[in-house]
Amino acid sequence: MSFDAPAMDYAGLSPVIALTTGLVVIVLASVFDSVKRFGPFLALLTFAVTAGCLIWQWSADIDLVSGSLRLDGLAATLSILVVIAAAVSVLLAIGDPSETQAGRSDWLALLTGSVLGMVILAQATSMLTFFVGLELLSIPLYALCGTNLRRRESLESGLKYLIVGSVGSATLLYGLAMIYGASGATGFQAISDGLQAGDGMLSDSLTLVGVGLVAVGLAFKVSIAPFHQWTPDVYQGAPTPVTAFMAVATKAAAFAVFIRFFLVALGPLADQWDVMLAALAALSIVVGNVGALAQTSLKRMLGYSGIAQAGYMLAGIVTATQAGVDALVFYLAAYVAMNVGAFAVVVARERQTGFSDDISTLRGLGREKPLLAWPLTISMLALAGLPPTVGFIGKLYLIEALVDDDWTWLAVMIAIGTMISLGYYLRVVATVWMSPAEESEAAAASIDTAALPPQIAGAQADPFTDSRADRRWYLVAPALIAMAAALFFGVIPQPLVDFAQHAGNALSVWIS
Amino acid sequence: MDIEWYLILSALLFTVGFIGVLVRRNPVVILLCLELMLSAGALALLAFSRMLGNQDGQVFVLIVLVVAACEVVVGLGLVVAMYRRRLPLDVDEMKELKG
Amino acid sequence: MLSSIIWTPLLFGLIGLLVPRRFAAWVAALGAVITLGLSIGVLAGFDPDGGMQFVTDVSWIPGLGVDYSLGIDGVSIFLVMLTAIAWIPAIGFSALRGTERPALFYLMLLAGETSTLGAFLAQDLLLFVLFFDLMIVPFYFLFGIWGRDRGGESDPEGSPGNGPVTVQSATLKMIVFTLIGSLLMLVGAIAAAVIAADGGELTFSIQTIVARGLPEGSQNWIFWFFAAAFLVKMPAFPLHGWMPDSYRAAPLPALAVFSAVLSKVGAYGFLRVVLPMMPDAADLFQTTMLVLAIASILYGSAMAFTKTDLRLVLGFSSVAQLGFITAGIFAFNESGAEGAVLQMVNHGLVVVPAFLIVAMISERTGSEELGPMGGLAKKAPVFAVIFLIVSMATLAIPASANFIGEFFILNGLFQVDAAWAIVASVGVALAAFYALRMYQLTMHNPLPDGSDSKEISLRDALVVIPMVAIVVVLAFCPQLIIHGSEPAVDSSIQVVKEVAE
Amino acid sequence: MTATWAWLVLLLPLLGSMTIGLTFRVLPARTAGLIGVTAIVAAFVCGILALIGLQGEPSESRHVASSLWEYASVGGLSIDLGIYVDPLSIFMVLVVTGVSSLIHIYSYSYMKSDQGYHRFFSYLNFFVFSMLVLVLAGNFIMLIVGWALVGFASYALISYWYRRNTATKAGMKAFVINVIGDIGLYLAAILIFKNIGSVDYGTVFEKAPEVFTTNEWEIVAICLCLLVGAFAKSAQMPFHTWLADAMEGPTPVSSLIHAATMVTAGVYLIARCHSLFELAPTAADVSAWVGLVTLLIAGTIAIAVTDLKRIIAYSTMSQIGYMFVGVSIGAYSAGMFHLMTHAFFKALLFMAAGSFISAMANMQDIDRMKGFRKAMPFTAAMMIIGALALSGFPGTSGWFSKDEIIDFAHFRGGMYDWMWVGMLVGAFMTAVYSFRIIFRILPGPPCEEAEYLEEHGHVIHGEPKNPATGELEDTEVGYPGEEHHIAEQAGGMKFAMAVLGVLALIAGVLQIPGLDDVVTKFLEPTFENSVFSHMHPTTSESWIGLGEGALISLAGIATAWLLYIKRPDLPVRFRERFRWIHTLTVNKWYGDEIIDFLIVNPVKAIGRFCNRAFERFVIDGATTGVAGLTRSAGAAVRDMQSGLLRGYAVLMLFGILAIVIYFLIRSI
Repeated sequence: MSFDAPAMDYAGLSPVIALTTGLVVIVLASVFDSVKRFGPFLALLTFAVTAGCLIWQWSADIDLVSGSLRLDGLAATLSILVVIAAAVSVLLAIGDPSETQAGRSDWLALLTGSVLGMVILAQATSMLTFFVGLELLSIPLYALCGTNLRRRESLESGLKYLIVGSVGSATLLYGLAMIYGASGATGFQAISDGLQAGDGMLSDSLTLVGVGLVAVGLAFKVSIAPFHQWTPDVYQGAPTPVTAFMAVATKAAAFAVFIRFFLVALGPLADQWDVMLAALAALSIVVGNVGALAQTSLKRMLGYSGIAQAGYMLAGIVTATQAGVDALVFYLAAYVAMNVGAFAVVVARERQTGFSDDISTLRGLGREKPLLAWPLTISMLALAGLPPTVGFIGKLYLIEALVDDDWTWLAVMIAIGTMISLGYYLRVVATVWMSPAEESEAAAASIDTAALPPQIAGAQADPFTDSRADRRWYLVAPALIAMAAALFFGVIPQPLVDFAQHAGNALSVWIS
Repeated sequence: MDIEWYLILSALLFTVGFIGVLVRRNPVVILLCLELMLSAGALALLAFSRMLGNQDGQVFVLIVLVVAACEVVVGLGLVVAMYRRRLPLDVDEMKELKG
Repeated sequence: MLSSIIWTPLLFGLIGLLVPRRFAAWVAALGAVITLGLSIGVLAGFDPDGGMQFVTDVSWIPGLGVDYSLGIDGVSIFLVMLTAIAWIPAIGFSALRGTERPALFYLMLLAGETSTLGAFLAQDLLLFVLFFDLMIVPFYFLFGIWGRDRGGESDPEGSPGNGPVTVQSATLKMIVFTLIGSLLMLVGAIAAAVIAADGGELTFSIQTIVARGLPEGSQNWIFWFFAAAFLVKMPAFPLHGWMPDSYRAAPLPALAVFSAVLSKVGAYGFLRVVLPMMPDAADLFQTTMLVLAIASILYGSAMAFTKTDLRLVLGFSSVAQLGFITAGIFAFNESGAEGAVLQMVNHGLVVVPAFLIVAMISERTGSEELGPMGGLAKKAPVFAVIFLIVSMATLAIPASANFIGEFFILNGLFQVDAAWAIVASVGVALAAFYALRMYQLTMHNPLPDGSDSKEISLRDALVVIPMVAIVVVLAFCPQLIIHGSEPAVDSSIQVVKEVAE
Repeated sequence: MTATWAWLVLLLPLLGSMTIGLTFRVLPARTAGLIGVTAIVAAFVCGILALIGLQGEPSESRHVASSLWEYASVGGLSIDLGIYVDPLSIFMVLVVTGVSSLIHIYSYSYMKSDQGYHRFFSYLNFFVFSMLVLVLAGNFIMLIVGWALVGFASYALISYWYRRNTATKAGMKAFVINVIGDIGLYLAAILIFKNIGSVDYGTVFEKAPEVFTTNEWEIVAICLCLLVGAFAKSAQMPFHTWLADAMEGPTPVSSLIHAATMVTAGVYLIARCHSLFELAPTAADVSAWVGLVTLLIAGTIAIAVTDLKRIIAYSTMSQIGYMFVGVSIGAYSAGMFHLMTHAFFKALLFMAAGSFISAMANMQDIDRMKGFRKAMPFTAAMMIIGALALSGFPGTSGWFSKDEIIDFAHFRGGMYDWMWVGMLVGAFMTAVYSFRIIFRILPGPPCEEAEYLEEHGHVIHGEPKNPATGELEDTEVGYPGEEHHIAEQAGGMKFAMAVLGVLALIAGVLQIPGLDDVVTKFLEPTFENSVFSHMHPTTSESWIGLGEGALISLAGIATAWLLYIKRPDLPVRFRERFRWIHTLTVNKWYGDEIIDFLIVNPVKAIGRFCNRAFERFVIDGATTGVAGLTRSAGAAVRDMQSGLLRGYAVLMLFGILAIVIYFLIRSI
């Protein structure tokens, strides 16, 4: 009996392999104390190798594992974004209480696992890999959210995320089952063929309910209203490095599969679902923006802002055109730069002020700590979509795609949402630059004493506060690089446009 | 027997699970209910698989079972962590984060 | 050449960050002067009949069809000159007094100049929108960081006056209002290009879009998207809600250029973009726009003579003046449009010294409220005369170039319908009242206790007198501007004129 | 050559003004005064040279247009920086520069102790420049420029003592009313351009008869718009209220601007545009009737009020009313002649009044003045000459000029006979109020101030008070110092008054009916094309008219003598008997109040409404409303975010149900 080994394209699988290897090494390293402290370097190395593999396979356009995965432009671009976000959060986690309490290697292993899930998700072209990737992404994240064991909020957010997330997963699964039933297939291309071949399948209630449930599951992952409610709570409760990772990477990976599933598998049904997605997008834009208005917690505000931003991005899928996908990917890339800048500053500021992410901790920042103030300012301007930042070009791209496909009303919604969003983004800028610093000086002074080594300041001092956090390279460098990127791509956006179009071109077979 | 009955059963399971999530306060019970919801999906997959006569659905179900187990493990881990910090095991008490 | 005009200010602003703090101001001033020099160079080589000149056109974001396309014609050249001129006193005034955090201040101020120049020179619709949006950002910081909170002031007649204003709320209001318009304009701009391309190659070149033309139905809504942006920026009644608070909170040198130049971008946009691109809609909504313009004139004037805060008097007088300019543009004839262009320049030139004078007045009296002021002319005849000239130019006394501008606008309006001109001319009388009131209540009447009548200092004179001199020179030969801009203005309104007929 | 002289006429006062203005820190006060005087006298000389040049031309081409450069030109509307010299403008140039020269000389002494000496002469020279721009303008835009600049100069000089609240208020009033007049001219110019396609005098007057038919609405509209400008500038009803308040300015200013020159600009305008007005007889009649009403009402007020300068101001209004009637009914040269003689005697009256007021330590009330005959004999004599000329005493210049107008109205007959009657009544009142002044302040026992002057040889030192309100004032800036000057002691003042006195007496010889008619002949080239140019009463008719005038004048003087010398109780009894008449007239027929009620208060109310109600509730309300709406939406979103898991699950359930139902509906 001859064994017919399936053909494996190891080059195509190299990113997944690199991540898996890295994961194993990190887990093993936790056994040896002497290697333990190099955990972050191992993780960074893993991500660097993964990124290297992705770049190596940049122009690949191949099906892998008998059509369960597909490494193409879309997968490559979004995986790169995920890896970048992961690398940044490794840096941000250095010295973070969550990392220390959970055990550095375990924390990093969870992170790497989640990244692996995301990379798989970005490549998924079958329901199986879709579901596996999604769960591989989510489950470590649930755990990561709860890693700051000392803080009640951290545990609360982990459990909340887990429960609500599982409801979402179950809904998604149920929807997948229905689509499977309707199309008789699990591969995306096969689903599409099945739906087109089947008699009346395109408007069958089974199919459509399945589409709806899948949409709910995905909307949940990318935090689209009304499935958004976990977002602010989890963003606020989770350790900030985790939030930073989650905010950016989850969106990137989930949008990758969102694009693929809806445009490839459900492409024939585009006329059925576009209005629903448009309505969800509009709702998110409104809910996210108004919800963020009066928040005092920065992370919570960024959570709501994430809901709104997800709404903008979803608009790219609504168009079901290549331009829409390009715009979405462009916006995601921009979103990475904008959010990394913001979260890096939040992390630094948290460490300085005894883990408060209240907006008032930013008072007088512009005068005293320009290295934190500028990245935060540029991030906020970019999120608000003001020139000369990449945020403006991102919105421009989205609006252009929308108007081009006759979705002008949705473009106007984006415009309206942006106006509302100024109310909270600029509040941060105003606090940084336009509020007197006296109070924050006093606050900083009191914290500085608290931040002294325990033998002087007493037992109650928090061992994780770090009065010099604004000068730690691993916090400041990501912030500055993100700021530079936000400005650079705001002035010279073409490289990023090419990047985004690389993703869009991968789908050119399926969409116009 | 028609496939409808299987689907109705799975829908019932899904509903029961959802209602459980809605009404129960103990996180452990809620985890159980989540299992129910996932099982509902699994049942539907199985039914369709049989109806369609291909194996994809059944493979899918296997994976779903594994995933469900993982989910519960992480969930229980968090519950234990809360218990060790002597936090109430009641989802209604988990409202530090809101607004 | 045009690129160097645009980017020189920003470059010097950045250099200012690197040099020691006390040189920052002089680097900035040097940058502004070089910009003016370059602008004069362009003016020297400018041919009024040559259409679009000094064209730069390189692909910027090919993926989106956006080009970095610059050009200058008779309409923009004088606004560029105005910009280049107006920034010098604003910088000089601050430089000679010193500001907090100078490097940042001048960086923002010069970034503002760069973006304003960009808006005047952009020939690509999206580039225009980008610069239009960009303008507000540095001013947001300027107003926010160097502005100050204002307490509530009671009206001398006993009724509640101006409420308290915080810098934060004022700047937020300003930027939200402005962006309401400009984001809609972004949508409108993209829609215009997409619809004009009609499946062909997408380009945002203003000239191409104009040449391709837009269908009448689309013009109607795109028109309002653009109009919203421009009317808010000016500001025009009833979209001026952001103006009073921002004006009260802003630092005066920045406010001077803001009021003088940025408000003109809106009017310029009508002339450059709206009329050529959407002639049918412009014709359709001519009456509406004229009603808005006239309402701005009357409302602005009425507010200007009731307000007691000097900044608000000037602010609302700008509303009225911009009303005249809008009315002139929407008269759709040479006289109105040319008058509008002339008036844009004149108003800009007058407003800069006016706001700087307000700064000097408040130094002398410790207040910007007209109620308790007076008598400042006592020991300051030169100061008084400078302010008198500025006030007279503000009220467009005949013999000032402002008069010629206003007269042409009225003449243009009259050709549309006598009623417009007659109602608008009420604004002329009211202008006399509020401008003179402003002058009298500060300079004349007895000097109250606590005020110090001090002659204008040399450093202030150095800044203000050149501006006043330009106003005076223009009074003798407004034809300089008219001659240079007439062919371009004619071509801007050519299409709409044909439609209107 | 004529044009060059004319440009020089314009240039010299401007130069004078600029020189004084720019060098005020270094130049001694007297030098500045000398520069001012010299500039105007030189302009007068240039004016004469221009006249000589012009007279050298043949009568049919006796007009010169010249332009420096293109001022502004758009879409066919081409405006040159140009002048137009013809007999009419030269006539005005000579009157303006001539009287100005004398008043400058007068001011040189009168303002001696004033601290703002430089400012005064700079303004005064600037005024003369503006007035010359007005009369020499070559097109309607330049006319508007001059028109507005004299308004500005008038404002600056009314508010000259700017520390006085009354002075600044008066300045504001004058300026705003004048701007309203300017707007009339704007609209007229626009209408003219619309119909004729040009604003140049030459073209407009030439083409007007071709373009318009008589009394076509457009030409009537043009003329009415022009009249708005003319009425405002010349203080005719209902734009007259500013003139009396304008007496807040220093007396030389009242004399020059508010008596001799600027306020007569309206007359000049109508004469200049006579070819338009002849096409619009309706508008001309409006103008004539307004002039008539003004002259009568102003006459009654002048009899009632007691402020010396205001009496003369109302008399000015009244006399300008005559001129308006004159130029409106076609008596162009008579109107212009009256303009000239009025400039002489009214300037003289003001100068004399200024002298008295100085002697009274700034008191202007004639009730307080008495017995100055001996203390100030020269001034008294000049005052009497002025009053005689004003009341049209036979032989004086006023007799010839005023009665020529009155006579022309009678000559035209018909409706104009009513005007004739009205003007005769007016002439009677003129004589009464002129001599009311004389009989009140000259004869009788000297009052305290007059006695002091007589005894000590210099003026009494009074507290610096605001004559209008009686408030004490500081003297630091611009206020006349304690050392007041009177004509009795200052050579310059004496000289100016003497010259004007002589002119007021004898200028009539220029225009003796049937004998010389110098003015008529000189102005003939300008009014050649007029339908009235060859219509005038015969010599004998004219002399009959002059006889009537003489009688009326004498009767008026006699009445004044009766009322104020012989039976001083009569006016008192009259006042008590007919209190309402007195109240009405002494309150100036409530002109200010009516205008306040009709225009000023509504405008202010609208302003207040905008500020307090509209801005707050509508504009701010809309802003805060929208912001509040957004904010409450935010609050709703946050409230929903209760932190309770089951709440989240419920919302998810609703979301799922909504989507499922949506698709189920679609699938059906």
